Amino acid sequence: MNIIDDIILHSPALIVAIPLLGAFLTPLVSKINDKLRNIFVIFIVLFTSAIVLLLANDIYLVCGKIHTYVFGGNAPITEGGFAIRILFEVDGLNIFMALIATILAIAGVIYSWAFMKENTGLDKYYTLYLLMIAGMYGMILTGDMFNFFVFLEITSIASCALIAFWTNKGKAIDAGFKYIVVSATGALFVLFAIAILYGQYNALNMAVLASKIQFSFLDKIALVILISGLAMKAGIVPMHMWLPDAYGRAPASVTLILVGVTQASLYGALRMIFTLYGGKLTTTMNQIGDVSIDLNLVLGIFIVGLALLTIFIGVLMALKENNFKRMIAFAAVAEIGYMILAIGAALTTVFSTNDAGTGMMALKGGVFHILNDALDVGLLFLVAGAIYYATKETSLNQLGGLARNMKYTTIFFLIGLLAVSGMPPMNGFASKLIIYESTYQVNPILSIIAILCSILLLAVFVKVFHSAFLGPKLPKFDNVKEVPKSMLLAMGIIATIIIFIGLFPDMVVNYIVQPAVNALTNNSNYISNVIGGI
Amino acid sequence: MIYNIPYIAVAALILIGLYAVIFKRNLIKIVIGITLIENGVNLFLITLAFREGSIAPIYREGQNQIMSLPVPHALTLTSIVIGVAVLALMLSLIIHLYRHYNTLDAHKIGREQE
Amino acid sequence: MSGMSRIVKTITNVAFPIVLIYGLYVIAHGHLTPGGGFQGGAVVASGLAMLLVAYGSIWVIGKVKEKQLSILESIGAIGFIGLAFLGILMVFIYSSFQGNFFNNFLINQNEIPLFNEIGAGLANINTAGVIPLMNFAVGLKVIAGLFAIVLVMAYATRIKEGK
Amino acid sequence: MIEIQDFLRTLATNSGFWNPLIWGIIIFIALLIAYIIRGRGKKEYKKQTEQTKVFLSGNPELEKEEMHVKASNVYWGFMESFKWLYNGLEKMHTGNVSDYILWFVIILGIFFIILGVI
Repeated sequence: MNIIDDIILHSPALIVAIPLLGAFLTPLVSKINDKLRNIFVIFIVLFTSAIVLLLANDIYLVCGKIHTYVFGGNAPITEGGFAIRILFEVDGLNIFMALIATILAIAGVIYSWAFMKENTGLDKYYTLYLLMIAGMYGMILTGDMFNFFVFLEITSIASCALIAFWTNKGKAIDAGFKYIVVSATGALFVLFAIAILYGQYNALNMAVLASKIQFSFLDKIALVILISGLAMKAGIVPMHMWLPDAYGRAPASVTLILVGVTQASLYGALRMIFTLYGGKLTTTMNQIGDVSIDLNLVLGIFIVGLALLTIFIGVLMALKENNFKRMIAFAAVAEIGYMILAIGAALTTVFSTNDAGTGMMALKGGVFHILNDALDVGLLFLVAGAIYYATKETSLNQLGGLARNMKYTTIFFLIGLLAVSGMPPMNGFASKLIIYESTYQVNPILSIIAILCSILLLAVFVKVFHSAFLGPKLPKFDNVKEVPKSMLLAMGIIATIIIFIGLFPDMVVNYIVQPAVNALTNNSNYISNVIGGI
Repeated sequence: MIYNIPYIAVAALILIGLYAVIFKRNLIKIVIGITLIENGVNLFLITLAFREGSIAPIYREGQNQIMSLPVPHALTLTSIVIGVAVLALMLSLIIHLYRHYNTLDAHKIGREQE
Repeated sequence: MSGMSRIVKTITNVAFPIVLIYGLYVIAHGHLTPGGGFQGGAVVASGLAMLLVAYGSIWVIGKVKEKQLSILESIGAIGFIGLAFLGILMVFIYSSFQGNFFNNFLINQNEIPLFNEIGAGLANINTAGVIPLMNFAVGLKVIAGLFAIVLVMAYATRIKEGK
Repeated sequence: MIEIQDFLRTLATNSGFWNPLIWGIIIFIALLIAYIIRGRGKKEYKKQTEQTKVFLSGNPELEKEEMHVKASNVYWGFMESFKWLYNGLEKMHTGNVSDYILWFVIILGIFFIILGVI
């Protein structure tokens, strides 16, 4: 019992440190045996997941609990009043994102076993894979601005190397190069914004910064740069173009984690808006007649505009695309649009006195959709990878009649199709319903466009289903076999969770999403947990 | 006034870097642009640390002078380390790209055609 | 690439030990003077790169394999994280000690009072607890990592010439 | 902890609700009706006779490869009618890394103008 308590106490550090340690042990282990290395990597990921679950249980047990962990000391603030120690602060939103990351990591590492079997250089693959997972956890759990930047860069370096893993293909290397240029630029601008904030307030800690922030002119610049940089990493139109390249060319198991990394960047943007600038969101920026224009209104309208663009362009490009993985990548862009549509709609209403319920509901839908999107898009990418594994073919024009040979893969694709296009009873429907209804109350046009694009999204995947799985059995695919068991297991894990969330949406919303939304809207709790008595 | 010159240099470095990334077609020049942006940001961090008449932040017993802030120095160092990793990765990718396409022109490499 | 002329090789022979010792000095004094694991490691790695340029990659690859370097790099990283983990695990060794991850467990304790002289002298290695050890680990990792990068890049150019 | 009735609760949105259980019952009834209607269909259908053969207005059956509708032909009419839009989108997606950063700088500028002016 005592050791469990100890693990929970140190869990935020262990969640990041164990994959990191595992990453550097992997080259040594793979000297012994290849199979042993695979088992070792899976063990590391499962162990980390167990710690995440323990921490989640600990946090959800008490309403509004925040687990703070300080590195190298016990108090977050040193004697002189400087908050320079790195600290991890885990509240409802952090643990929500960590749960998503956990699901993706488990599925990805199990999938890799068979999917990457025929490749060489697998020790480096697994090292980078664990490094990427560690970086993702770090981005999600950290409570320190500079630490966030460091993990952002760790994740981008590891994922760039993994995108370009198939170095015999020129396009894969090209995609990796584009990804590293985009993410390096984005991350450097984020660092610039962090430096601006540090120069003003002498603090890097998010909670301390949030308590001190004044919303001066320099803070405005910092806000602009932070949101733009993180939006680029999250793949929001018109900064989404790296995303189809990277998603389309990476191995499918890597794409799965990349989805998680994109979500983590989106989480970063949310944290910056709602926690860091949370106290100043209702600042009046201008007065036109009787109407006072607050910061949240400006931000909300801007984000809603970007969201509509994102949904629209993502869906239209997906409709045209004939490469399987690039098409799913464009659909993923559209899905991100749904999230930020809900978040933007929430920003416009959640702080007003008479309409706060709508805002809360929209926020709930948006946060819930982060979970659903990660699962749905992840499952579709895994299916695309399975088809690539079986047929060595990425273009939809060459595929056909695969349902006759690959039964289970077809079923998983059907589940993903229904989920991603928001059909009942899958999980996508529950979150999209919330988004439609809440945005309808903000402005009917928003929800009409959202529903229309959702229909188009269904059309996109019906096309895939028709051209890849249905149709007569093609002679060249006569001896295509069902993919190995480990890939089926990975797809099965995600599909099971999708169906579970689809059947019991209220429970998930109540137990997991609600704490996350509470953590977003209530930033004073986040601040007081660190600053405490001072 | 003299203390503002570093900030001007920071802005200049970042803008030149952005210019190189956006308007240059050679991949190596794009990489140089990113390095310039990085150096601009690092210079900004270092400039923030400086206080007038301060010494290097090395702790000794019985010494009571103003020190410049050590935290931004640590941040800059971390940023430089990350920069080295990114630079190495980008250059090695360029080697691979050159092997596949026999050119370094960004316009001839890009574009997915399916 | 092949080696360079005799003049370059001779000068490299003279300069390489100096660069090496300077780099190790920077690593060892990381907690006292500006410097540390990364900077010293970079100095040593640049010395090795000089060797690579002077003698050519074929000669160097005959001496050092990239796999050995990657093992060294892993050992450096494991050392760093292991020292950080010891901050937690020390609680099992002396029970009065309750620490967090990355805790400086050598400083301010009475079990081994060797490491308690903070700021006593400019040349002592025992004045910062666990930090010098971490510097060594980082230095090892940086030397191995940077040298591996340079070596692999040199090797890549050789393949291109061969085509 | 999680209780058994949590599994059955309705997800209440502000103006509507969603309960998979009710949906399941309704879809079951719908499937039942569909099955009854299907049962009233023609009885003289026989397998493995001329009735199951593909009928293409008297034309001979094509090769398997050519029978399949390719992915790029599926929404041909839609693409054709929105050609103006797709041409613009095509121009936007140059696949050139400089343009990616250019879009980032443009968004940065627009956002800054919005926040700075208002």
